Amino acid sequence: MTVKVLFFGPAADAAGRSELVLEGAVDTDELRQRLLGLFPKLRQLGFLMAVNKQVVQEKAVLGNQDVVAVLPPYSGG
Amino acid sequence: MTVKVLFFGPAADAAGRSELVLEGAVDTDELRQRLLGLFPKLRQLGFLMAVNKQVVQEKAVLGNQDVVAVLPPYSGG
Amino acid sequence: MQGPVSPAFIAESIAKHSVKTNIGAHDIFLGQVRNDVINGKEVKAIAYSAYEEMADEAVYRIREDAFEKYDLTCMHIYHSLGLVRAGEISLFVFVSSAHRGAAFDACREIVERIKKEVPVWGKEIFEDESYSWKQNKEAI
Amino acid sequence: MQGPVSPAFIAESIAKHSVKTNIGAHDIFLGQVRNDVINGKEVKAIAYSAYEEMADEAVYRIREDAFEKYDLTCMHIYHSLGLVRAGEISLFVFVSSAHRGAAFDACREIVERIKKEVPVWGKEIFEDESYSWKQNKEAI
Repeated sequence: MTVKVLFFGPAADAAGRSELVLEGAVDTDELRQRLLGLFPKLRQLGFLMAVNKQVVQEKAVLGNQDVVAVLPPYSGG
Repeated sequence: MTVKVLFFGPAADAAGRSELVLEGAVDTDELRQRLLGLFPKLRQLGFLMAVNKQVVQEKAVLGNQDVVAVLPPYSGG
Repeated sequence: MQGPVSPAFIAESIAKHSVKTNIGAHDIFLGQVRNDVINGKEVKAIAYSAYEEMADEAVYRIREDAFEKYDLTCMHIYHSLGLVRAGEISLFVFVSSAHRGAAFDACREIVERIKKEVPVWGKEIFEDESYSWKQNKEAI
Repeated sequence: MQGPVSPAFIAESIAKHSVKTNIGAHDIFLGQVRNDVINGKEVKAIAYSAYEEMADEAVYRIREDAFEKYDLTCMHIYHSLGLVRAGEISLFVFVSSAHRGAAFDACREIVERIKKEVPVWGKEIFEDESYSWKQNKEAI
């Protein structure tokens, strides 16, 4: 099972990339921990995650081919 | 002692003129009564008066050469 | 100003503010003449008249009060006099500030005060050239 | 849209509304890039990026909600992507209604929601080409 992770704005800076394919993440809590381990700079940034363009506030189970976006605080306008 | 009366908007229609010079009006209450007598159509209109460009809400004494404006409800914008 | 406020004039006003780089927010209100139907007849234009000297003073006071009350960078107020056709713009209020709260608050307050305090009258002219005097919802 | 919102584009948008003669009020919000000084360095431009598909959905939802909640005639929302220099316009919200209350209320609410709900990020670029990420006052 793979998910595709997209990094935006300052999160792309912190991860040094704009996307990443990961294997075996079962839910968003576990994915968050793996991302923080891989890219410690994400810690100070703070971010929400969107699964298939829907922001998830609580733990969500991930499915194969899901697209997970790492969304630091927005700063449009 | 004379005052100059200016009529604006629908008040000019009601009075059939845009200005008028009147003799002997001592205060705005008396002037209002004379204007209503001269131009009965002003009655249904309702209006404020401004003496020398200052709106007067209560009775004001008039001086020679004062300019009194008859101001129906504004409808700008 | 005489006649309607043109979109080109509004664009020029906006463009002039690009040198003021301390501005972060503009709020612009535009009043447009509606083709209201009154007693079965459609408004095709409004002819505005004013007690001009007193109107200038009223606008000046509204400006001063807004600058006093809100943290604004600049402000421009234009009201048409003379004929403005349905679909054309008769009022242009342009308020700029560093942050959006002040621009929003001030713009709205200025528009409300203009309607209440500035001696301007609109004569609604119908297709058959007859007319009636416009009545604002919040009259004196 | 790519790059800044031009005053000419705003003028065209306004002009297009003259055929909609049931409109009485427009409220236009413009966000302009400020030359803020951050740690002693002056912002000369902001480069905007977005999660575009999600941003489109968020803007669509904001539009629908506003039409549902307020009595509006029309509404247009444009946010710049890419480089916008200090003094240029990056956000254009244009709300029209028969009466001014709805346009004012809706425009302000839409701007607040855009800032909160639309996944856009601004990278503030300084004179020496270094940068920092913009932080909105009301972040998530």
